Amino acid sequence: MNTEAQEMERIFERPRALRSATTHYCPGCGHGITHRLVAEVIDELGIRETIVGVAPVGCSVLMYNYFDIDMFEASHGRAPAIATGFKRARPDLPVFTYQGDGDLAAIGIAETIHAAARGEKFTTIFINNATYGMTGGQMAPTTLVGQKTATSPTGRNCETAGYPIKVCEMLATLDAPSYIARVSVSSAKHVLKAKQAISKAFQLQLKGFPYTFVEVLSPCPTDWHMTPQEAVEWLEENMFPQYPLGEVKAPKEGV
Amino acid sequence: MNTEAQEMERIFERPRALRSATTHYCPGCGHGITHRLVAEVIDELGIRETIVGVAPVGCSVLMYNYFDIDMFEASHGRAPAIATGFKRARPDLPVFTYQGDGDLAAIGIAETIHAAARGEKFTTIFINNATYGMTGGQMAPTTLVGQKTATSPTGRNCETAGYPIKVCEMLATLDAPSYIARVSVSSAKHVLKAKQAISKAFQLQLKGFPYTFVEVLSPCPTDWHMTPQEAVEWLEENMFPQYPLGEVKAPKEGV
Amino acid sequence: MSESKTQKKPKRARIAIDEHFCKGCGLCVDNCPQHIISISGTVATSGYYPAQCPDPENKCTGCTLCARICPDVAIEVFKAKKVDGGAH
Amino acid sequence: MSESKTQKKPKRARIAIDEHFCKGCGLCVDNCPQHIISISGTVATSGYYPAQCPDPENKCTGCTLCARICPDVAIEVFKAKKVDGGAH
Amino acid sequence: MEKLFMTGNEAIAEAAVRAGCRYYFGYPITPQNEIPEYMVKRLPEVGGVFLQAESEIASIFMVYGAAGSGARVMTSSASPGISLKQEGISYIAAAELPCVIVNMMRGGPGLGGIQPSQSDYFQATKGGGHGDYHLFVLAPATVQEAADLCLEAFDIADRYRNPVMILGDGVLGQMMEPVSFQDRRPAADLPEKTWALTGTKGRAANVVKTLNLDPSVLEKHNLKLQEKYKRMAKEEVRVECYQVDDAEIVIAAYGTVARIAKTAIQALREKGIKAGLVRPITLYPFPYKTFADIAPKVRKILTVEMSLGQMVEDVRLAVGDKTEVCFFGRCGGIVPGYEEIVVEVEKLTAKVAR
Amino acid sequence: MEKLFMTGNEAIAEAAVRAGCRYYFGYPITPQNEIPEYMVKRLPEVGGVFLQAESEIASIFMVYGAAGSGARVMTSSASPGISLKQEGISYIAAAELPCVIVNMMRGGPGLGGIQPSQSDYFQATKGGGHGDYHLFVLAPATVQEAADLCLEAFDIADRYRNPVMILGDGVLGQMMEPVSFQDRRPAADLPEKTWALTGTKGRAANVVKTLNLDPSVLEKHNLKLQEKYKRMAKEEVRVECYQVDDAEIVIAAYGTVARIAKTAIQALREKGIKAGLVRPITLYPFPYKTFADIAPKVRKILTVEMSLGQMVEDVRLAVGDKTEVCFFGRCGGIVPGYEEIVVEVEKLTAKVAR
Amino acid sequence: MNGKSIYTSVIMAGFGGQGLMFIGKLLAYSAMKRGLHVTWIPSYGPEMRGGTANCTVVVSSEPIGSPVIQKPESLIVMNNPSLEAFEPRLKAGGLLFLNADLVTRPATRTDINVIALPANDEAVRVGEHRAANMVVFGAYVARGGILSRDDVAAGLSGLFGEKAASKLEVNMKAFDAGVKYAQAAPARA
Amino acid sequence: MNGKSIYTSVIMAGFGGQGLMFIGKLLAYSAMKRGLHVTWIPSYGPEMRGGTANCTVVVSSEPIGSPVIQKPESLIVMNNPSLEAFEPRLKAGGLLFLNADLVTRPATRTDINVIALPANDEAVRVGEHRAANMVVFGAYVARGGILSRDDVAAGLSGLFGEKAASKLEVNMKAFDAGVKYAQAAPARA
Ligand SMILES: Cc1ncc(C[n+]2csc(CCOP(=O)(O)OP(=O)(O)O)c2C)c(N)n1
Ligand SMILES: Cc1ncc(C[n+]2csc(CCOP(=O)(O)OP(=O)(O)O)c2C)c(N)n1
Ligand code: SF4
Ligand code: SF4
Ligand code: SF4
Ligand code: SF4
Ligand code: SF4
Ligand code: SF4
Ligand SMILES: [Mg+2]
Ligand SMILES: [Mg+2]
Repeated sequence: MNTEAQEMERIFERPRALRSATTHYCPGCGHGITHRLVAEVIDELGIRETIVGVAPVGCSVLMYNYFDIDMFEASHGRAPAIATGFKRARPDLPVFTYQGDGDLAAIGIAETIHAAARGEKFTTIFINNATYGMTGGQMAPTTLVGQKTATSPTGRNCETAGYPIKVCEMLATLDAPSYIARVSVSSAKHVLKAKQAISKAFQLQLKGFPYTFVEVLSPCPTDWHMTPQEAVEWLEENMFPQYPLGEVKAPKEGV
Repeated sequence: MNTEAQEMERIFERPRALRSATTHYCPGCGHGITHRLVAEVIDELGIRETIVGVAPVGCSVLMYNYFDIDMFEASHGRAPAIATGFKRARPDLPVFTYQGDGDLAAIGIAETIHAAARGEKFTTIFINNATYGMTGGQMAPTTLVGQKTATSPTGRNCETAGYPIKVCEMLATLDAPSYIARVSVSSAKHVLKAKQAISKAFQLQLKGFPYTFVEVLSPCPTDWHMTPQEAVEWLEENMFPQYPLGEVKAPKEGV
Repeated sequence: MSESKTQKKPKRARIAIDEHFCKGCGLCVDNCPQHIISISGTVATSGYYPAQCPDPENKCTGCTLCARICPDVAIEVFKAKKVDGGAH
Repeated sequence: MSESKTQKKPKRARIAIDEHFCKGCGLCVDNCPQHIISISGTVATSGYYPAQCPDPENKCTGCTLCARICPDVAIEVFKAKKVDGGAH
Repeated sequence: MEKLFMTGNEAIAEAAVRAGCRYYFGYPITPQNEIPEYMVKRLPEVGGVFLQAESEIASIFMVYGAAGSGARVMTSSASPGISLKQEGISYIAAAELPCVIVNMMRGGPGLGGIQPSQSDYFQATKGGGHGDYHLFVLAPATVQEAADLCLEAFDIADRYRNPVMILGDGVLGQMMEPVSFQDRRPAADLPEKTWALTGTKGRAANVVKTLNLDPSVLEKHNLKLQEKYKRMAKEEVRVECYQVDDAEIVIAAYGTVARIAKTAIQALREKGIKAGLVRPITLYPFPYKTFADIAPKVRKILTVEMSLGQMVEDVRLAVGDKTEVCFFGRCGGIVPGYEEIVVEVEKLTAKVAR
Repeated sequence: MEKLFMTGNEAIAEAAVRAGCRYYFGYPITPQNEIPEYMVKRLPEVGGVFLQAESEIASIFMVYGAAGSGARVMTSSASPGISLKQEGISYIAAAELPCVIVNMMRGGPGLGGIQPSQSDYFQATKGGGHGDYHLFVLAPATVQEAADLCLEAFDIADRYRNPVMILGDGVLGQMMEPVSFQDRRPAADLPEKTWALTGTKGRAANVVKTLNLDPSVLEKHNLKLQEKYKRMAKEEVRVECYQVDDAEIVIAAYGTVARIAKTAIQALREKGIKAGLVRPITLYPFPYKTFADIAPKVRKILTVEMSLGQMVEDVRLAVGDKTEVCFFGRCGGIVPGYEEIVVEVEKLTAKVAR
Repeated sequence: MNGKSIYTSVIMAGFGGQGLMFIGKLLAYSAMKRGLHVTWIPSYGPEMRGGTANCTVVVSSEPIGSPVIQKPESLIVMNNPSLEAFEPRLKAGGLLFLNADLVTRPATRTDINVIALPANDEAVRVGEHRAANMVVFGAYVARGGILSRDDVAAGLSGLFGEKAASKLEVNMKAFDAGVKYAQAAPARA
Repeated sequence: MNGKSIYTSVIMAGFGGQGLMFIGKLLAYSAMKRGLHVTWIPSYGPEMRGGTANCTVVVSSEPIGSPVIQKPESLIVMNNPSLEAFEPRLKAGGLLFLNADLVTRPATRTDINVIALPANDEAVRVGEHRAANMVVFGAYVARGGILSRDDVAAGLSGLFGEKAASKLEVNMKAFDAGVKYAQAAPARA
């Protein structure tokens, strides 16, 4: 082993921007994967000592315990307003918000749309897990039609509860955002693409491009009442058709 | 004259749903025209005694003084929530909200999007006059780039204040709304089309179709600091290119 | 402007402008295809200079466009009844 | 499964799973193209049954896919250094 | 009557349904999620509607809309969510729309924590929103009382055309206790809702509104509201006095803390200390008179709250200089043990003895 | 110093800029629109940023964000808009972020009216948001004082890491008066903002947050806040006493009403009635001691407010049973004339004479 | 209040755009430059739409209590609705200045002094039809006795800034016309 | 409190999914059916994610003060973190019930009575591996002395409803195993 170790080099390790801390996330939760991707991008872009993040209220409310960067904790839904206030005061620092679908698409949709419409120069990472994870799995604006949740116990009924909101497509009707993409963390293959998108969003921000946005389809095994394996399968089978992956908007010029 | 009068019949008069009251609107204000259109449609559909309206906070806050129908006064931006609460309790009655662009597109954008996403069965009349009329002409989310207002005294700067929101196009990314159209009241010709759209929206509602929405491009001579004539000209010249008229979404089946 | 055009026709239609409601915005003036509405030079009790439509040449067609653009519902439009062999 | 395939190769790469972080979600198991990760039958101090990758047949390619899907950053990946004529 | 075993949240929801509430609008927040999760199943059974709103703000204005139809309607939330409803609550109070609002308080300020607290007393009783208005505020201490008061809350709301708040905390909401329900119809003598919006058929148009640009009209409206609050104070004050008659020291406490105080009082009496409890059940209108009457007879009043001192101001307003009012509080989600209260009272009585 | 002629709104805006405020976030509402409309022109001149937010909620959280950077920042609104900020205010207080919030009060509740009022006193001083927190509340009575207090407000905010509210009304905001500005730098002894978010370079990461899931930690945080409020009460109470020394009757009033009361006092003294005024300048911390000290020396205290009775509770808390506390109020946008106050005092002194 | 001290209050009311806010500010500003205490407060809010606009000015040698005045000592009225609204509030014995060109009905009270002047005509006569406000202001200042002509001229140039010397001139002409008118006109008791 | 009256408090803690909430409810519900006052309160909120879940039950012949108990009289513990968290809070002389199959470290206090039982094994033995909670509950009831076996059986069928007779049976088997164990096991003083 000893000799072997000498010959081996570590090609994958915990990013510097992530503390060596056990998260409170459930086994198989997409928050953990996305955290790591964001942290890797921060490392790769060398911005750990300048970036400021805004945590949402949702399962990831404690993300400042995991990221070794300066962070705000927002109130539920208001991360974009906080990021706006901060970025206006410190346009020299990179800023991102990290928000769940309840946080961003329900209570905070106004703040998101207006930050996007103004072209605020921060990046938003949007965790779409089709439910309110933290409060015990209630219906989110992104919950699929027919999906059972604590507040749609017989499945989301489109007659009374309407249809899921496609946030990327909605934001793409605005002029200001420079980058809008939807990715998934349901498999290693998708994780690689997700990281590319996140990296592109941050890079564009660093170049001064306005509002960049990455939606991450993310499993919530606990509130979907599934095993992690079932959860990723369910995600790909059911969320992919409703939420097509890919770049919805990107600057003409490549990065 | 007397004999002449006997031979003449009145082919245009004040609709029954409008009280015989002088409005507080400025000369040439589009609110007055749109009020009349809504009232005419109410008359024509015979729903004056069943319909319930929701007034916004904005120049038209006192519209219940002009309409002879049951009405709510909303808080700023919350008309869609009020209409939702009411319509859920009384699905048998036709309901509409009437909202300005500050009311609907700024403070109330969340309530609008979610009522639309749920497919609430009421009609929204959206007065886009590219400014906050009531509070003295501040910048609205619909203010054009370069337009001078009290809070964009050198003209809306897209670098710092972003771009106008195209509400119809944004709502059209949602599945539930059945009818979304943009009209103008800048000339008699456009007024005729505006009325058709408003009528269609109400008719669809009466047939049980979900969320119907008509955006009305409307002059605000006072806060645009123009004569009524200049205002309608400015509207057609500047707002038409930014806000294309027409039906953005309509049911396949004709009404 | 030609002789024939200004020749007086029988009154097919007319409008009534209610000075109490009119705010003198002038939109009717611009929207009348017959160009027969103008703004009066006399202030009304409302404080506004109301529109007027004397129409001495009976040009009004009863197209209602003035009324449809009027933000203050100040205009009523009357049209001659079609003379048919009816009850009158 | 054929003889040749199971034949032991030199260790090109390996992973290290940190039991302290692993929550036994099994996503690495599903994402390893070599199918060499499994869930252990022994509970860890965390209360979870962690993943393990004994890889006796040295199948690990160091593709890092397991690590990339791991929600708990429990996996490190090591790869044999390319032997070149360099300074070592 | 059959005893059911329910959480306070569920009991409130069930009581609301039995009181004729048919519309519920809310947004999830701990520790009251059992209310919406009960309602989503229960309301359809009785032809009612459950709707999860996009936010607390939307919820409270959905309540405004449904209440304007004359229906019985309710929303619930917890501290931060209730803060978001303040504008709406002020509007509902101004428009005199009857409805019931539940606040299952948790530790604040800010996001704070999710454990039980009573630190929204000021907000509930003095008006967290703008303007001279008041909620009617009920503070149940047991699951049974939560059910009973919720049944009444809808009548009170209708009688006074005023929003009623049920002010509980995480303990009350999460705890299961035995509970039985009376079937209760709306009181027979409630005023007809002639102001409700139902379409104008056969009558002049109704308007539900709060704007009065003419200050003299707005002042008149405010004076009318004030009259109503006085009427409530005259007719509706509820308070429980427990072992007060011979008490030398009285504990003032409401809700969860009051039940803990009772245990403390039992323990104190076993030690020979004559303690009693005054428990306001209506926090607004506040039982000023009960405290004022008791004040000259007791040596001290100890207000105990799961906050750092809020109701204590009302107690002091009630008693003036007639007795000393002391305070003991825990906060941030800590529920005081009865032992702590005992110690606190002993300290005070020791000083008295000196 | 040169006298400028400005509205209260403008004076506050200019003072803020001179105090080093570089960021303003707000949403239009009458009667304070002159603040944003001044700021949109003025801030770019000094390298600052004006941003009209999409709502009051967004504004207050933009303030949270900018304040978290360590910058001096301000927002302003009027009653309904301030209600919408309550959740954010509770967060800012919890996170201990310094900032200045202006409320130019108008008649409530609900949409109410747009004319001057003082009916948000409870909201401002007791905490309209959830949890045990307090704003530092300043109540200027003149345009000059508005400017002066605004200059100080930013220092106070920084010193205590606490949001400061300037509580005015439509009169103060709309009125023009002569005003002169000192140039004032931040006080030299302000604590360094080591907690600000600036990127982690050269130090451990900072977090601006309000959540403490562990109740004992949250309680500790609350006790720390409470300590701070006590410190404020010790160090920062401001109050003006006017003709109080020989007064038999004292008027308690703040802001606009206080200046009207001064005219009333002059008129009363001309009639031989010895009236005085105690004018709280800080509403929180409230000058309890001033009132307590004065109470035994006067026959009555008449609290006058443009509300139906809010500050009167603090006055009563201050004086206990030591003197009678009466109340006179107008509301809904009506500004009382000094003549009315004179009549009211005469009524009270007549009763005293009996 | 007492003999030597100065105290006066005036409400100025008319349609928006008639320049009443301006002459109110001019009065206050000029008095401030004289070292007096002043307050100026406008009507505000949506009632301005199409309706009347008004402002209240108080000038005093002592700090001013209320800037909001129930019963002003003087009243300047530039349209009918304003006369309707404010005539009843004028102090008994107070001065009412009317622009007779726009106010078409007479004042009804008999316990006040009315100075009615054709301000529009006078303004046109001096060559600036928009200066009717200055004509009435001239009359007010002439009868008010607090400001001198120089005070007003100084105030005007302070408000206008340097560049507007011509504007200043025509406005002062209108002012003078008002002064003359007031001195000539018999005040109806 | 006094001799004849009943009062007992217990905290039950372990991982989510181990059925501790359920046996807590079962205890309270069965006692309620006996006419006693009961409260049951769970831990709640996000700390449940991956961490421990617990509930507190109080049973009393008198109305119950606090449902939140600082120092419970008994403690049921089903995993290591729960032992860590709650052992210090057990009343001196109290009863600690441990699922020895999952709690791998011994209790440290010496002033309490520990009943450790291999609940998982026993559950497997009776044919329902998920019924370890009922095994421990059996031990608790046997030592707690408030409920009879019939009370528990009645409570169980009340909570399960009619349809689950078979479920009832295997659960009572597990319960009985626990009872037996408790009666046999020497309590460490
Ligand atoms: C104002 C307010 N409303 C509600 C809540 C309760 N709450 C906390 S997180 C949350 C939703 C979380 O869902 P989401 O944003 O989708 O994040 P996830 O947990 O799924 O990652 C809610 C409703 C709150 N803390 N504050
Ligand atoms: C909560 C709240 N915020 C702000 C206001 C002030 N306000 C009243 S109307 C209005 C905007 C009106 O603009 P818009 O909605 O476009 O209507 P318009 O007057 O142009 O028809 C604002 C900001 C208010 N009344 N309440
Ligand atoms: S509840 Fe869902 S989103 Fe939250 S930590 Fe668990 S798996 Fe992740
Ligand atoms: S301000 Fe504009 S929108 Fe308002 S009434 Fe006047 S013209 Fe109409
Ligand atoms: S009806 Fe037609 S023709 Fe007649 S006045 Fe009106 S617009 Fe002109
Ligand atoms: S459009 Fe109407 S209000 Fe305007 S001038 Fe013509 S009649 Fe008058
Ligand atoms: S690095 Fe690749 S081959 Fe090796 S264990 Fe991980 S997934 Fe399997
Ligand atoms: S993916 Fe990570 S947490 Fe999940 S089993 Fe594998 S190593 Fe453990
Ligand atoms: Mg989610
Ligand atoms: Mg508008």
